[in-house]
Amino acid sequence: MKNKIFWFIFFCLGSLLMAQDSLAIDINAYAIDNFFLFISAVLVLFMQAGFAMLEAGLNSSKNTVNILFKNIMDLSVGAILYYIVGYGLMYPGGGNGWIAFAGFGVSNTGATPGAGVLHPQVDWLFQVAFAATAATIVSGAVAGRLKFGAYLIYSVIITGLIYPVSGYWKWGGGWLDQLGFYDFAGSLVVHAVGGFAGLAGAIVLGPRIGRFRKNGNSKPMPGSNLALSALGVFILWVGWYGFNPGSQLAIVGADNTNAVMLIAVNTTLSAAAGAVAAMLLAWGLFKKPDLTMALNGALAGLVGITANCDSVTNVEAIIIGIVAGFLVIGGIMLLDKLKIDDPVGAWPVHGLCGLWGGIATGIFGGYNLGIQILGSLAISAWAFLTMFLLFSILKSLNLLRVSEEEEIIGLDISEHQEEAYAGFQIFTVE
Amino acid sequence: MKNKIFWFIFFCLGSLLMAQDSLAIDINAYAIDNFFLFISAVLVLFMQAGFAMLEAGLNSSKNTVNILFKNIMDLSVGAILYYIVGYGLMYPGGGNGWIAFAGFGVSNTGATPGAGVLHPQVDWLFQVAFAATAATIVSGAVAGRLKFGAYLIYSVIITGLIYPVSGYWKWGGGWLDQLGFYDFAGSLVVHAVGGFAGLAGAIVLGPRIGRFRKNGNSKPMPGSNLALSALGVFILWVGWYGFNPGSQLAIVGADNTNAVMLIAVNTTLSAAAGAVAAMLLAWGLFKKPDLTMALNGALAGLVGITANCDSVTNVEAIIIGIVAGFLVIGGIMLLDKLKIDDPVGAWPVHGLCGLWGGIATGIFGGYNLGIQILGSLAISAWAFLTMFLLFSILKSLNLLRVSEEEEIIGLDISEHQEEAYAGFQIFTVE
Amino acid sequence: MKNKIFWFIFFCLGSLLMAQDSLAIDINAYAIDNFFLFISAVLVLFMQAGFAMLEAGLNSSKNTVNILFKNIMDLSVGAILYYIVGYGLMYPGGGNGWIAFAGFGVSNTGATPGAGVLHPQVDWLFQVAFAATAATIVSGAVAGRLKFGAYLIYSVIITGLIYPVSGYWKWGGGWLDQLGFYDFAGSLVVHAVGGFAGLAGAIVLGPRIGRFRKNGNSKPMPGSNLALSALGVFILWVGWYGFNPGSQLAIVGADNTNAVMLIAVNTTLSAAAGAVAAMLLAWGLFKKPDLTMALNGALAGLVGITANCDSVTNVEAIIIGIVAGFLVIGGIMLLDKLKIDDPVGAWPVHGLCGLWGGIATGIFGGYNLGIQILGSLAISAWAFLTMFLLFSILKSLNLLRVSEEEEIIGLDISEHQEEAYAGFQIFTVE
Amino acid sequence: MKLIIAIIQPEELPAMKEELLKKKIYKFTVSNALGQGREIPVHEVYRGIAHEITLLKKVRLEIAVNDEYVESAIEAITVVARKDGDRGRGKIFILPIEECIRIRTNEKGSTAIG
Amino acid sequence: MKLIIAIIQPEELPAMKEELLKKKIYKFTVSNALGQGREIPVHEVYRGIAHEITLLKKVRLEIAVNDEYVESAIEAITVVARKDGDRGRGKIFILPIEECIRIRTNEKGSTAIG
Amino acid sequence: MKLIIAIIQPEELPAMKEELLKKKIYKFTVSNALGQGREIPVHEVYRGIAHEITLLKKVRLEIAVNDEYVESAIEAITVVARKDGDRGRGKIFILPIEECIRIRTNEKGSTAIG
Ligand SMILES: Nc1ncnc2c1ncn2[C@@H]1O[C@H](COP(=O)(O)OP(=O)(O)O)[C@@H](O)[C@H]1O
Ligand SMILES: Nc1ncnc2c1ncn2[C@@H]1O[C@H](COP(=O)(O)OP(=O)(O)O)[C@@H](O)[C@H]1O
Ligand SMILES: Nc1ncnc2c1ncn2[C@@H]1O[C@H](COP(=O)(O)OP(=O)(O)O)[C@@H](O)[C@H]1O
Repeated sequence: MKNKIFWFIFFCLGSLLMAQDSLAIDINAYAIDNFFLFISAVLVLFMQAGFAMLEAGLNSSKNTVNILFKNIMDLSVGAILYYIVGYGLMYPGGGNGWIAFAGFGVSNTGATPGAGVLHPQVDWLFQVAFAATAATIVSGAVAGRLKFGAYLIYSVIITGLIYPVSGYWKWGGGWLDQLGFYDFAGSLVVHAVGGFAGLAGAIVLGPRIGRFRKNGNSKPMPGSNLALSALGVFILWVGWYGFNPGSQLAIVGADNTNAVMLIAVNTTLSAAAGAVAAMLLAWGLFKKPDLTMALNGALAGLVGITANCDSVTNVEAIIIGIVAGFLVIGGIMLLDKLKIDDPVGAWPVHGLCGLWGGIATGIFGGYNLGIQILGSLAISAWAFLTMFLLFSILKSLNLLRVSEEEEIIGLDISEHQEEAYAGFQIFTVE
Repeated sequence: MKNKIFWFIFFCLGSLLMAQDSLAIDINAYAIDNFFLFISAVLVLFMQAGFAMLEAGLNSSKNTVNILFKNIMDLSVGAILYYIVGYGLMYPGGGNGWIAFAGFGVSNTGATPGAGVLHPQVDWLFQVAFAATAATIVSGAVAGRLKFGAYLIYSVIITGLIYPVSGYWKWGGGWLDQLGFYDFAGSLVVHAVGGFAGLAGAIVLGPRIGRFRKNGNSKPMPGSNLALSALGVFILWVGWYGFNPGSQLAIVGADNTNAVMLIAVNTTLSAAAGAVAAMLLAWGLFKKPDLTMALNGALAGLVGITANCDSVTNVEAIIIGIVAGFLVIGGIMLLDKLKIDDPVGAWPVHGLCGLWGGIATGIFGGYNLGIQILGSLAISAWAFLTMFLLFSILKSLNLLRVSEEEEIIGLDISEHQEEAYAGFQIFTVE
Repeated sequence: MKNKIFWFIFFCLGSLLMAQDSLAIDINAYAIDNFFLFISAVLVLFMQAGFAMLEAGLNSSKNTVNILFKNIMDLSVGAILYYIVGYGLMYPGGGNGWIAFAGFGVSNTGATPGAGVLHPQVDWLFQVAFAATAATIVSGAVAGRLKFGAYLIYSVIITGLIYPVSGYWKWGGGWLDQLGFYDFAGSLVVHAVGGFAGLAGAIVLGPRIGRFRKNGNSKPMPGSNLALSALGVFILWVGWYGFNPGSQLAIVGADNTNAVMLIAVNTTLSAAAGAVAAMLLAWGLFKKPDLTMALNGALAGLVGITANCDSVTNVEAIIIGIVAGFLVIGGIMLLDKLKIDDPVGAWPVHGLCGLWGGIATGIFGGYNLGIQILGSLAISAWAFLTMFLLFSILKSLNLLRVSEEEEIIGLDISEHQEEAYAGFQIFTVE
Repeated sequence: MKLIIAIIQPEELPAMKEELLKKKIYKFTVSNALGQGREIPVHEVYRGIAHEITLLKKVRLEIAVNDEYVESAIEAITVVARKDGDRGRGKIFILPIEECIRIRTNEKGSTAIG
Repeated sequence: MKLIIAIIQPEELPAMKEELLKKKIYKFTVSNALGQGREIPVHEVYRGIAHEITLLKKVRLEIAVNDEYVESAIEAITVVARKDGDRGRGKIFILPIEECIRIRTNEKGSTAIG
Repeated sequence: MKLIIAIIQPEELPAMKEELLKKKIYKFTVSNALGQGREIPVHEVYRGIAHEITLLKKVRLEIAVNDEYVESAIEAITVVARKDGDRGRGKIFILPIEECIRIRTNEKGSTAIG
């Protein structure tokens, strides 16, 4: 009998140890997954620097302070707004599928540790980085003529309302998600929202003075610092390794680990293919290899692969990138034809290639093409129409565009009384 | 009997396997925690690029080479010095609470693997990144007039002696720690040390020629490249995700994981709130939205939250950021009133908001306010007084400040015979 | 008997649980190691931005677009080529030791999860980042006179053939590996390949017009944006934390964890020592502290430690860095004597200090010095000779160098019809 | 032969250029300058410190013409310049040229100018 | 009417500006230039290669004045310029102006100049 | 005394400088300018939009000399300038100087010029 009791105790201790082990394993997994999402969020936040440099470089030096300022503020204002209401609107946990609200702020209570369990705070961090990305895309499209105050209002609306609502449709479990629409990391939810919002802004604002000549020709307004633009693209490329792989939301578990690695490679290949394709097409069309086109091509490839990076093969990723690289040049030329002035190509890169990403998910990713098209158009239309409305209201209130004189002097002096490159001799004519 | 032996062996094997499992779990945890600290250290080291860009952009183009050079050298000289003596002074493991020394260099022997166990090498890496941060803060405050040699001497002293000693007081287990003073990631230990050392430098050096007019008015000396300054702030913001979350020193264990995530979000919210608050206050005061103020505001929020990011709620983090954003503008105006010339706002950002961070830890974080104030003042005073002494000695030896002519020509030519922007036409007058 | 059956079932369940635990532990380890390599790859890819900024800053403003373009394209073209053939050539898994081919593309099938098991996709990502590094080193050496088309051809050849072949010799298990040659993270395999390829390019191309005067004196051609160069070096320094620590290829397991941390610290110390040594030597030689020399010194230290960062002590790392810092200045002066024009010091940094890294591995790392010298020379010679051939062929086909007029106008206008700094007044004379 | 030096507002250059070409004045040289005049100074605030910039950005136009073109050149410039505001629209100075040489051909005098 | 062209040291501009204003000369145009003179060249070392920069940074001041102001303008400039060192403090050239036009009003002649 | 204003191609400056020094003309002032001439315009394409840059980069050389040096100065410039191509090699204008002052010494007239 003693014997049995001995064994029993022995056993119980063993089980206890085993239970502890299981717990410790879960705790490790919890640490890994949250760490992974945290680092991904940091990489995505770094993209803000990329956008700021890209846009500052592609615009005139007389608007540099303004564009930098818009970039830092859409992040700052966006973070506060997305904290207060945006997150609650985007992830209400249920709702009618169209709009719902979970409440203000973000919880700080972690669930039981385990693989794939995310702390609500890091989830918010990752999500806010995405919201800020969508918001900042617009700053480039409206550069050089939008009032600074109008941009702040826009930032509040997009991160507090417009982005969360369409985000809810898909990522929050709303109607698009229920339909089976797929957008892995946000070709539509993030990039098309930004791109089409920017398009609305560019249209309502009208072109910069002198951008389209009376004789119908268009006049280029060369970027003032392409070194910064190239830096911006490199930073964006790097940041995208948080954007796409991070969207797997977990790395523990062989499936997750494997998926993250495939996503990272697909992202790389599509970006590279986009850059090469855009360079070659531009070379053919304009008889010279054009740097800014190649830079836009890399971004186009990145946007195009965002919706489907987990669902396609490496070779398909290259094809998606090539098409995106072609599309972005077509998009830039189209806007030029339509006399829409989008100084940095925000719509061709994020809007058009965002759409392409959604559709490519239907072509290559194994998702229903019809639903992909429907969802892609729905999100794009939502962003375009609501922002068209917003910018039109601002216009009617005369809050939208600076005066002709202010625009010619440049927004840095007229809006901020500050120059970006003090001391440097700069010709702003021609 | 055979039976029993069989069971016994069976059991032993099981236990062995279990023991192996426990070991493997510990080994995983060890890898995660050390990986976490390593990546955090890399992010903090990246802040060096942020400081370099921020300061280069906020200063005249004729001093750009000099400021870049100071930034690369305080890291390089600092790393060597902190390796040789700094680390041993900061973490002597015991001592009298005021000053002690563990010996030269850093061990390379890892302890038994486990959660929260840090390899001494990665611990040093993380710590040296902090030391380099404290050191580099000063370069902005003394820009445009300090001799390059003097800066090297300063770098040796601060990373080899001053920073480690006050660091020991708190993080090394010295008297402030024993008193119950709290400074989670270094609002005081790092930022106030840098900020007050910079203040001492700015005072002993005196203002740049032409900064304060005879009639008592002050004359701005606009930064030459605000695009780089904005980039610098974005980089610093990103680097802060190593600075604050990394200071948890471990991510394995639900408490650690949860803390890291809360810290990351608090850091974000405070930075955003600081930027918004500084922009709004500057807008109100100066009738224009001022980019450099908003940039300083974001940094102010980051510094303010550094001491208490693990101890406050999200909403409190926003409040701390707002106050920091206000304080930094007040601090800049105060220095201007006092005719102290701190070209980049090193003291308002790191000194004043560092103090604020320490005090906020008493107000919001649940720590004893009296001790927080005492500790904050003690560390600030230590840095200020020792550095005041150092700069005064250098001054009396005529090693401190370049000649008037050299200053007017610019340190790039006079100290380094090299221009930062060769070929560019730059007006350095007015 | 029932008793026994009961115990047996109890046991089996226990074993099952234990087995599950072991599996879960392996899955965690798999996630950690792959995550580690993924982040390391991202850091190495970030180095592309560093090279672009470093080189753009060290060259004339009239060639800025060209150099940025080359940097973005060697990454993009390189990624595609290394995907198609490069990886298969470098890691054929067997072969005759000299050249072999595993097939096109990269597998997407993960092996059984476990510590140290790498998913083939992340392995490729890490490797392609290295290939792109080797490729991009050359762009600086041939700056200002190489035709853009020639650079694209070069990019195809180096990432598709030259780099993979010598990479196979060592890292793919080829003849150098079998000999016992050691090159931990690629002082030779990566840096010397790039550096010697660059040297070949610089020699075949000849110097830029005006670089060496008829009277035998050499004329400096100052860099146009040293702020970007300094930024580039900071970025490279940070990226190196992916390059060297990542080359451990795993972080799980106490040995791996410990190694990664030692590597990170050695990397830091060598970089710092290189910067300090180069600054001091330049100060002594040229009577002034020279920023670009200190920047090159930091890089020299990083290159020198790359081959042996896991095999030397901290103090040895400092020594290796000091020697590298001296060597890089010697190398720059040597090229100047030999009238070889390498605008950014690609050979002194990556070629010469790459060699030094290989040899230092023999001196300090405990490897056979003779074999280290042999291997170092073999790889360097391979890169130099093949690239000399390639550039010579391009020269004979008149595809290599732009016309004199194009060079004087600058490659930005003549090759890309685009300026980097539109609006800025720039004097390109003198 | 006269050298016409006009200090103008930068934003007016493109229109003046077109006007000059219309008047068959095809050649001129442009440089940038800062002008101290009696214009309303530009008000800047940098880090809380207000300051007035009285040296404002200008473009300096140099046109060498034969005497009979002087009037057309002046007209081309003045016709474009905005006349509103009460200050800062710039000046034209006319200086005598004694000789003009076309570097390419060594041609001299009034045929070299155009 | 005269055009005074002064090549001066950049750092002396602010003081000269004040001096000119004191002498009721309110209008002038400034541009930057590089001067080859006989000053001690600036010695630079770039990546180990020493070179001398003989084209030094200068400021070019253009002041159009009526004849009676010429002396005051010269004085304002010369009084400020440092006289130490033995080289490189610059030159003043005085050229005749035949006509001056205020663009805004088409005013001509000596009333247009100020 | 004459003021020689030459608008030249930027890349020809170094050679002209040497030539001037050879001819004992040691002092001159250089600034950068954009020239509208009849040269073949530079063709740029920016983001798919072609445009022609007709304002091309030039260097503006100012040399004040005593009358006897005018010929040597012209020669130094014209001898260096490339003569191929059919356009765009620049112009030289010669203006009278009424007075010249060396700021450092207040020296005036023809001795002040060199
Ligand atoms: N006497 C002058 N000498 C040199 N430059 C002048 C002179 N008068 C005007 N200018 C230039 O013309 C610009 C505009 O002159 P201003 O007198 O303000 O215009 P307005 O005559 O329309 O009031 C000035 O900024 C300055 O550059
Ligand atoms: N003859 C000249 N023609 C044109 N510019 C001149 C002439 N003489 C001097 N300068 C300008 O004045 C600057 C200073 O001249 P310099 O002769 O060195 O001064 P100093 O007469 O005091 O020795 C020169 O750098 C140049 O820009
Ligand atoms: N009449 C002029 N007035 C002012 N600048 C002129 C004049 N003629 C030529 N230039 C300057 O000289 C440059 C070259 O002139 P251009 O007439 O094209 O040369 P070429 O006489 O060899 O054809 C022009 O770009 C312009 O800067």
